[in-house]
Amino acid sequence: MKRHKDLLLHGNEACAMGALAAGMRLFAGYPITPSTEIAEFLSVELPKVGGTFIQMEDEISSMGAIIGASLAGVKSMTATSGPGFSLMQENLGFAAMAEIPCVLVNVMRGGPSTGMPTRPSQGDVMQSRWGTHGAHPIIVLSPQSVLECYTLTIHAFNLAEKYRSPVIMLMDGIVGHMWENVQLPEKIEVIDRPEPSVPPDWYNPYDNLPGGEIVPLVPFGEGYRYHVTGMVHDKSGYPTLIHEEVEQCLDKLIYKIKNNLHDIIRIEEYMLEDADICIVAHGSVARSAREAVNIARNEGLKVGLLRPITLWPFPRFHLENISKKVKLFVVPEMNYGQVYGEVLKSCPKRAVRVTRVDGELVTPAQIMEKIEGAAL
Amino acid sequence: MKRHKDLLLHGNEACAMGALAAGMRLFAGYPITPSTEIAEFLSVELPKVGGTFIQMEDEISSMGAIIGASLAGVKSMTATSGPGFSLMQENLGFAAMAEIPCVLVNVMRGGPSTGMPTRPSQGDVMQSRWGTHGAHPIIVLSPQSVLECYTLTIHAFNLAEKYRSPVIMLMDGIVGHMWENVQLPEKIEVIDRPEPSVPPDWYNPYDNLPGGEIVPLVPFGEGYRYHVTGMVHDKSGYPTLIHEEVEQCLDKLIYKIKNNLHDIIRIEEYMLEDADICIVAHGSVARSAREAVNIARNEGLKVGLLRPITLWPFPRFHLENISKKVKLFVVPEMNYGQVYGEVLKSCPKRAVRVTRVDGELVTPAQIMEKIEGAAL
Amino acid sequence: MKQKNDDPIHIFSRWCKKCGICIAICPKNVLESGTAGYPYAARPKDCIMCGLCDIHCPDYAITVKKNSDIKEAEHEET
Amino acid sequence: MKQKNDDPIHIFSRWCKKCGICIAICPKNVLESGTAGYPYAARPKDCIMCGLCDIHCPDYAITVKKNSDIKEAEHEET
Amino acid sequence: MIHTSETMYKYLRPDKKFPHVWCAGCGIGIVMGALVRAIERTGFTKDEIVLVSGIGCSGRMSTYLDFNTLHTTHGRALSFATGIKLANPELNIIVVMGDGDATAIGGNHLIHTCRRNIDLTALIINNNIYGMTGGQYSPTTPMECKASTAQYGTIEKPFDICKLVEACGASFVARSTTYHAKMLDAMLSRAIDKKGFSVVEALSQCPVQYGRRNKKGSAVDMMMWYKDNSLSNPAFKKIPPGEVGEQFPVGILVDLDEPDYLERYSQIVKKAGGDRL
Amino acid sequence: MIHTSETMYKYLRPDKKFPHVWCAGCGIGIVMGALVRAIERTGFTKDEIVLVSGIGCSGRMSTYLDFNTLHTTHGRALSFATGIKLANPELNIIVVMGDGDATAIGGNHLIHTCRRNIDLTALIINNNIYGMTGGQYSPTTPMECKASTAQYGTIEKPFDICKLVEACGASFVARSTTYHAKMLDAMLSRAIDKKGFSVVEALSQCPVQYGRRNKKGSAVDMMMWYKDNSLSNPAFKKIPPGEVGEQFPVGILVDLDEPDYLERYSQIVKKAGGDRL
Amino acid sequence: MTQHHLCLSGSGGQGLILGGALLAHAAVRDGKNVTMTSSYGPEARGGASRSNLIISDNPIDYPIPEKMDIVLAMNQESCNKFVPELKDDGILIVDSTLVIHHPPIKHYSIPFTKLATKAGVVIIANVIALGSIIALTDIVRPVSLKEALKERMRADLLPINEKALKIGLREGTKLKKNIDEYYTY
Amino acid sequence: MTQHHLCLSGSGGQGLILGGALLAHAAVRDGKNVTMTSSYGPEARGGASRSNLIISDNPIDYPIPEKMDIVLAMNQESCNKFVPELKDDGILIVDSTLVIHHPPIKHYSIPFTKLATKAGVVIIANVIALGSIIALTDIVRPVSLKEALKERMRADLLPINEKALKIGLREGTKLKKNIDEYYTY
Ligand SMILES: Cc1ncc(C[n+]2csc(CCOP(=O)(O)OP(=O)(O)O)c2C)c(N)n1
Ligand SMILES: Cc1ncc(C[n+]2csc(CCOP(=O)(O)OP(=O)(O)O)c2C)c(N)n1
Ligand code: SF4
Ligand code: SF4
Ligand code: SF4
Ligand code: SF4
Repeated sequence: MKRHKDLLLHGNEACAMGALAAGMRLFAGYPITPSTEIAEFLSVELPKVGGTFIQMEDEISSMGAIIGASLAGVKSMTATSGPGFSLMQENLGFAAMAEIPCVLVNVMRGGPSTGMPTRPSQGDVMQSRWGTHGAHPIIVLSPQSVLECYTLTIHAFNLAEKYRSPVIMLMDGIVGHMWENVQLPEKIEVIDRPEPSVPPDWYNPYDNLPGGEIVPLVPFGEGYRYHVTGMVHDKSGYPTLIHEEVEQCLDKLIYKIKNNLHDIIRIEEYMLEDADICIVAHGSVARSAREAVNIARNEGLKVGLLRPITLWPFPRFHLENISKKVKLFVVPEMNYGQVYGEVLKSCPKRAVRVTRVDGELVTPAQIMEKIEGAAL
Repeated sequence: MKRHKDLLLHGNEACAMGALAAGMRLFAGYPITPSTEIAEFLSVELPKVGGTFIQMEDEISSMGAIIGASLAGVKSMTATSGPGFSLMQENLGFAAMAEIPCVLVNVMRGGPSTGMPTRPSQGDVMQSRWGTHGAHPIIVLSPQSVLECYTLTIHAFNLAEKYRSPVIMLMDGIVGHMWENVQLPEKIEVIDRPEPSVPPDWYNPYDNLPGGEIVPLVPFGEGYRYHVTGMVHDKSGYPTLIHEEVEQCLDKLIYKIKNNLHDIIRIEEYMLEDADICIVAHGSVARSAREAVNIARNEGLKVGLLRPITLWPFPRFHLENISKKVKLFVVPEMNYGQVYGEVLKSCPKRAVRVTRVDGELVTPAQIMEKIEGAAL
Repeated sequence: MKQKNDDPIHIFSRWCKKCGICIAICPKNVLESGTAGYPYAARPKDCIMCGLCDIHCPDYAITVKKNSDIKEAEHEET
Repeated sequence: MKQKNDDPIHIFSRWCKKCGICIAICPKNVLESGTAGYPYAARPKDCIMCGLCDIHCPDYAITVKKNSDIKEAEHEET
Repeated sequence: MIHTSETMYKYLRPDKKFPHVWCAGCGIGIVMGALVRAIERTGFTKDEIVLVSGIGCSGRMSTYLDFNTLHTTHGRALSFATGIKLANPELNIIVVMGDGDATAIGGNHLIHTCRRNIDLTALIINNNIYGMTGGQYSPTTPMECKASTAQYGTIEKPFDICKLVEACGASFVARSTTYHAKMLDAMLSRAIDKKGFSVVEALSQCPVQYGRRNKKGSAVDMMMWYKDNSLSNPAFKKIPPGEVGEQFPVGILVDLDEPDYLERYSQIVKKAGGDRL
Repeated sequence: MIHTSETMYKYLRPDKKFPHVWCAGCGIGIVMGALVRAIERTGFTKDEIVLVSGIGCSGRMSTYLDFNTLHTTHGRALSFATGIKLANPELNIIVVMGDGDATAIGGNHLIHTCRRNIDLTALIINNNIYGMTGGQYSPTTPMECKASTAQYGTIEKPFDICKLVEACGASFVARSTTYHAKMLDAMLSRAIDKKGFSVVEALSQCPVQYGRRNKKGSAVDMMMWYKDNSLSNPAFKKIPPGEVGEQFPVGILVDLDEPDYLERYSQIVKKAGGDRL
Repeated sequence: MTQHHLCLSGSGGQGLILGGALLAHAAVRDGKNVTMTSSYGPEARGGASRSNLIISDNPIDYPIPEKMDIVLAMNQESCNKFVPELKDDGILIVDSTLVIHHPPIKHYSIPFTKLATKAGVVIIANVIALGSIIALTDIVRPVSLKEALKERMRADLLPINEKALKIGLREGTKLKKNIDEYYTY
Repeated sequence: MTQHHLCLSGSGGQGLILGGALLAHAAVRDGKNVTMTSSYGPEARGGASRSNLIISDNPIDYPIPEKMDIVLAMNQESCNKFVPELKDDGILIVDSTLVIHHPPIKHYSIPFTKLATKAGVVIIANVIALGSIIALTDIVRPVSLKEALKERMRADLLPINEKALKIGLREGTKLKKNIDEYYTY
């Protein structure tokens, strides 16, 4: 490894660079610690590539603006933290319902409420899944390093376009605010919005295509006039209350994710082959966990790590497979146990949690304590 | 039963009447279907009792205003539906963090997004728990009838005052918009804010008292000057980043609920003594479920019903107890399976769901289908 | 409610909601309310083709035109 | 930076952030910046007790008063 | 003369949604007619027009017209529209909002869009009430009116929408009414052609939720009230204050020449050495 | 003369939070001094005062003063304050907000509080920037200024806060600066005594996030700039438009006599036959 | 039979929700259990607005009637739409003023709207219909509906509505007696 | 030893975050793995702002240094606060201009601020300190730090910072050689 070719990047900066690499050309946001560097970086860089940076009056309008931009055919993004994420929930639900690709970065800080703005947390894991009313499926990614802030942001845009869905980059405050050496990949895959395969008159933006194929979203202004609404709609986009159409509209949101779990879900396994104990951890906590695995292995304990990179949809089936082999799950988090709740759904009797909410990263020692406690 | 003494009430009206009976004297809200009748009713009735009705510019300010009113010593409430509930999440988190009693009514309509404004749903169950950033514990009640719209609203205010917490009345659109005969209880229990037990200089509004006793919230203006913030705070209310104080502040939010589960959680059991199959249902769906139980019993099937009246904290321990006796849980809901997810945490292998999202109530027949399918 | 084919006023009653605006707005008192409440041209000869009923009908249920009308209009406006 | 007890100007340097506003705002040029950057009354005799430094100090680190001052002030203001 | 109904048939979406959802006599249909005439006059093709609307009776307009249409969340139409415009400056964007949509929940977006001078056309249909949700008072309901949440009469000073947006910096501000339907389409075509943020307030009767409760008579009576109380702006300005009563000015109230946001942004791109698509 | 520092010691909370969090030379401390002098002058006891603040550097003020204090969510201070006032009209409520807090995310609450004329005193500390989050431009940052999100200069017309609230119906509007600290306390005590919604805009230097980036010099230089560019309102009005440049008026700009919301609401209670506590 | 399932339907302005509430109220006065749900919002403005009632001697669990014992259709659209919900032996009652195409099933036709117009105001057609339903089905006692009117109606509107009730009762009774005259297939 | 844990601390305006980034950047140029976290926000305005670094030959998992090999304290408050994080054999380096009370442990004192003022501007004290750290510990190569300066500094500020680096290196080297002169307990 020629590390001296590496760049030294800040997590937020890497995320913004990833967005640019993915072709994001409109950013709308409202400053909030600890996400602000993303906006600051892009306010400088977007004009250089002819893109648009706009600082909106609040988070609600930021979310609205990126949906609008995406409808006009431009990849768009916003970035925020907890309080702003709460405010974006209504429009986030709109994006999900109307199937508008876009990326929302939430750099998590200590909550609830104003909480601890400068302290990291993983407190918004459940909110990222359930924060809007009348829940909808969503894709949420969790990077563990500055490099992943870059690569997963690109991935987020790809998933957004591929599945016509908002995608959330859920970064904990450590990953977002860390500096780290990274070697940017030389080749990246960028998925752009596909061309429609039918002429305007045949176009139904919300059609249920056979085999679950997803209808390409044609940008406004290209001759495919159609209607977009947050109401339950039929295949052409008009509001409907007809039972079958309602079900089709809502089921499709579920199935476009569910039918593609293999493509959407990314996980990392570390030393799990022969493990008795499986740590489940994501984001910066996964780094503590990996260190804990190493320590444990040194002590002769058979410990491994499952790292959900895709947090939602949650890799339940991976977990269930692993649960057939391991005796215990240890779930360390910078919250009171949110991923832990998901683990419970697979293995209620064999999971313990390690929680930390004081604004510091869970340490390997804390994890080891639980492991050693269990191993006895 | 002398039913002809009954009143014929609309669910929303009963909720508003319950609030008045509980001593609510300030309502701030923003109209939204299907909750608006609550505001309309109170705009007429509150002035009659010298209370305040104000229609705010949006849901964010409505939630802000009721928190302010409560701090000034007046029981306060707002009512909304999905889109408004999403907008209230940030300030709801503030109320939880600053421990301000207040009641928020969400009459659920079909979602996500604008969805189906005039169609009922139970789509906000998980949002009511996890909708704000940096999750916090919360109390959520679900009435099944117009009578309960009245009685549980009173209960909601009592819990709010007792536990210094926002309480959510999560009504599905059926219960909220149904007319039904009700016999209002002649005597009701109303818990008012207790007087402080210490003089001003000794008062710490966020103290951790021995035995988990909750410090009374003294209204602004009564000589107990203190600071209220949404930031993580020490016992006197000032922002802090000291690890132990942070933990105390956040842990207390959890423990004041957790230590009082027996008092907070209400459930109803129906024909569960000898049941093989337990239906878990709340709100109007519980009525379908009760009818299904009756049908099933007629067919000789041993089916019973567990109805969580308190949705959050979820009655997990009741469920676990029942799970020792029954073979299967059937969870019908007007969503894709939110309570179902909670049931999974106790009994992942023995739960099935009945979902309905087209804006109609789950029918007893739908539930029976699952029961009969399982019974074979 | 019958309309002769050469009447300039065409009423599409499937869309009409019987609000009465056209009747009230007509400066020449051409329209009247029929028995089921639908407007009809009681005095079509008086029509001066001002189009006020047309542009004020909230439901686009009333059209004022002669055959040659549309082309003229385009000329006039552009 | 020493202050005589009869100086009307009292500087509480623990709170002072050395912004220099008091020095600039004094119409009589009474204050000066000391070696560590803290202001001190270089010409206390010139002080006319206008209090401008006092009300413009963002950190409440400077007080202008004589012994009898507070009572007089109260009289003046109410 | 553009024939509304004839013209309408060119622009209405060809499906079974007619007659539309609006109540008998509701002014929104008249406003929609004026909008279509205005667009027809500007000569833009359907593909070049984007119609963004909020939520409310007025907001339903986007469903009916054969443009690129977007029915947003309540109050947020201008935010979505801002995103569209910045992403594709070629598109002509018309934003239809109710008074509640634009000035209650959406008030902040309105004032900031004015300030930024984003090149959009806002059509605010002011019926003095929340129509869709059943007649609650809005920020434009006059004092002492009845509403479903103001059975004893309203006690809040209403906004003068035109004054508000003027104070916030809108480039073009005009007001018309459903009675002045022709003037309305003239104002709208001016507004659409205008570079910069334009606001057209269309006073529109809601006979059902506002009129009935406030004994304003039929839809026709309400339109006649508009006729009787409106004045041209110069005439209005001559009325001594104190004698204004219920009268209000119609016509163009503001028409400024200022660079719009995108023009200024292109300077930024230049400074940064970038190339704007 | 009220001695600020002496007076401050009576009102500052007796704990170890001093010196306060604001940067050296930051004007917020001067404004806080003026506020305390104003309150001292009104004669209200500490218990009768409620200080509500938003989030930002300015918002931190509520932590320091020994009143009933409430540090709300960003932009929402006026909503919380409205609830307090309506629940207990006896309390005197002062709402401290930054310019971003009050006019960006909180803009809607500001304009509606004006419209309703709720009897609150809003103190808007305008430092032309988002201080707390590190110097992003705010709705009051002048054109072509630099900010951490506007390295190429801002392109949005700033709000004139006083004009905005005047247009929305505030009862009392005044402006002062940290240079005019004495005038500021006079304005504030007038505002607190005023029945109805009062807004006092305090121009306040942020030498760190705004000044440094825009080469405005030291805190002292920035205050001198206030001195040099401010005029009394009558004097300001005499300047021919076009020659205004950077000058701005200070002093009382609006002072109306109108019933406030609660006065009107008590009429409602009477109509309903109720009894107001 | 202890449970009656009813549907009152018509167009938005015809007062079917108030009608349902009156009927429900009367049923409560009779000591019955009642649930009523109804359509609302902009959908209810158009041609097919409805109230659904269950009136029962026993507590009501599932609150939505599924197969109707009685359907009242006050206009054509709702007649078309809701007739399929009728039980095989259910009773269809139509406003013959506005329902022109009779569905090919047993039904009672009464010109409620015409009767209302004749009585002075069209808006009381709903109460006339209630009167007829009661007369035809005995679902609630007339005196209870009268009480309901008293308790729910604005005082100035009470007399005309009481008159409407009377007309409805009379027409219903007539029909019940002269079944051949009205009862059509 | 493959991992170095460092803490650069001082007050808000002293440029410790930039300092950390420069050091990290230099380490990357040396082919090392680096993580750096730092305090920010209003808390970092006051007396105790910090950057924490790990510099390592191997990939870094847990990214937060726990026990420090090196603590740089540029003012008294941070000295008091962060010394407890030092390893038993860790190296404390203090700015003797501003750190008056020496903690009772081994440490190097260098008057960074005074040196900076003498060199022309106080703000280069951070880079002087970096120079000395490098000279004392060999944690990164001086040439790499020079590169880092070039890549991260605005061109007009480069010369003065290069000068600062030189001063720092010189002072550090002096100290290393004349250990008795500076090395105090
Ligand atoms: C966040 C949110 N709050 C409330 C509503 C409910 N709602 C729908 S339309 C509307 C107001 C309609 O009034 P207006 O904007 O004046 O339009 P109109 O219907 O009168 O044309 C309201 C409050 C909503 N859909 N979303
Ligand atoms: C909902 C939300 N969005 C954003 C923030 C982040 N934030 C905190 S203070 C602030 C702005 C501060 O600027 P201003 O209100 O002008 O006050 P100042 O700090 O300049 O006094 C922002 C954007 C937040 N706390 N909450
Ligand atoms: S204006 Fe239109 S809807 Fe109204 S009556 Fe005339 S034709 Fe019918
Ligand atoms: S104004 Fe205050 S803080 Fe500034 S130098 Fe003078 S005493 Fe110190
Ligand atoms: S409620 Fe009012 S605004 Fe809405 S459609 Fe009916 S008349 Fe028009
Ligand atoms: S950042 Fe600006 S506003 Fe905030 S404390 Fe510092 S100088 Fe004051």
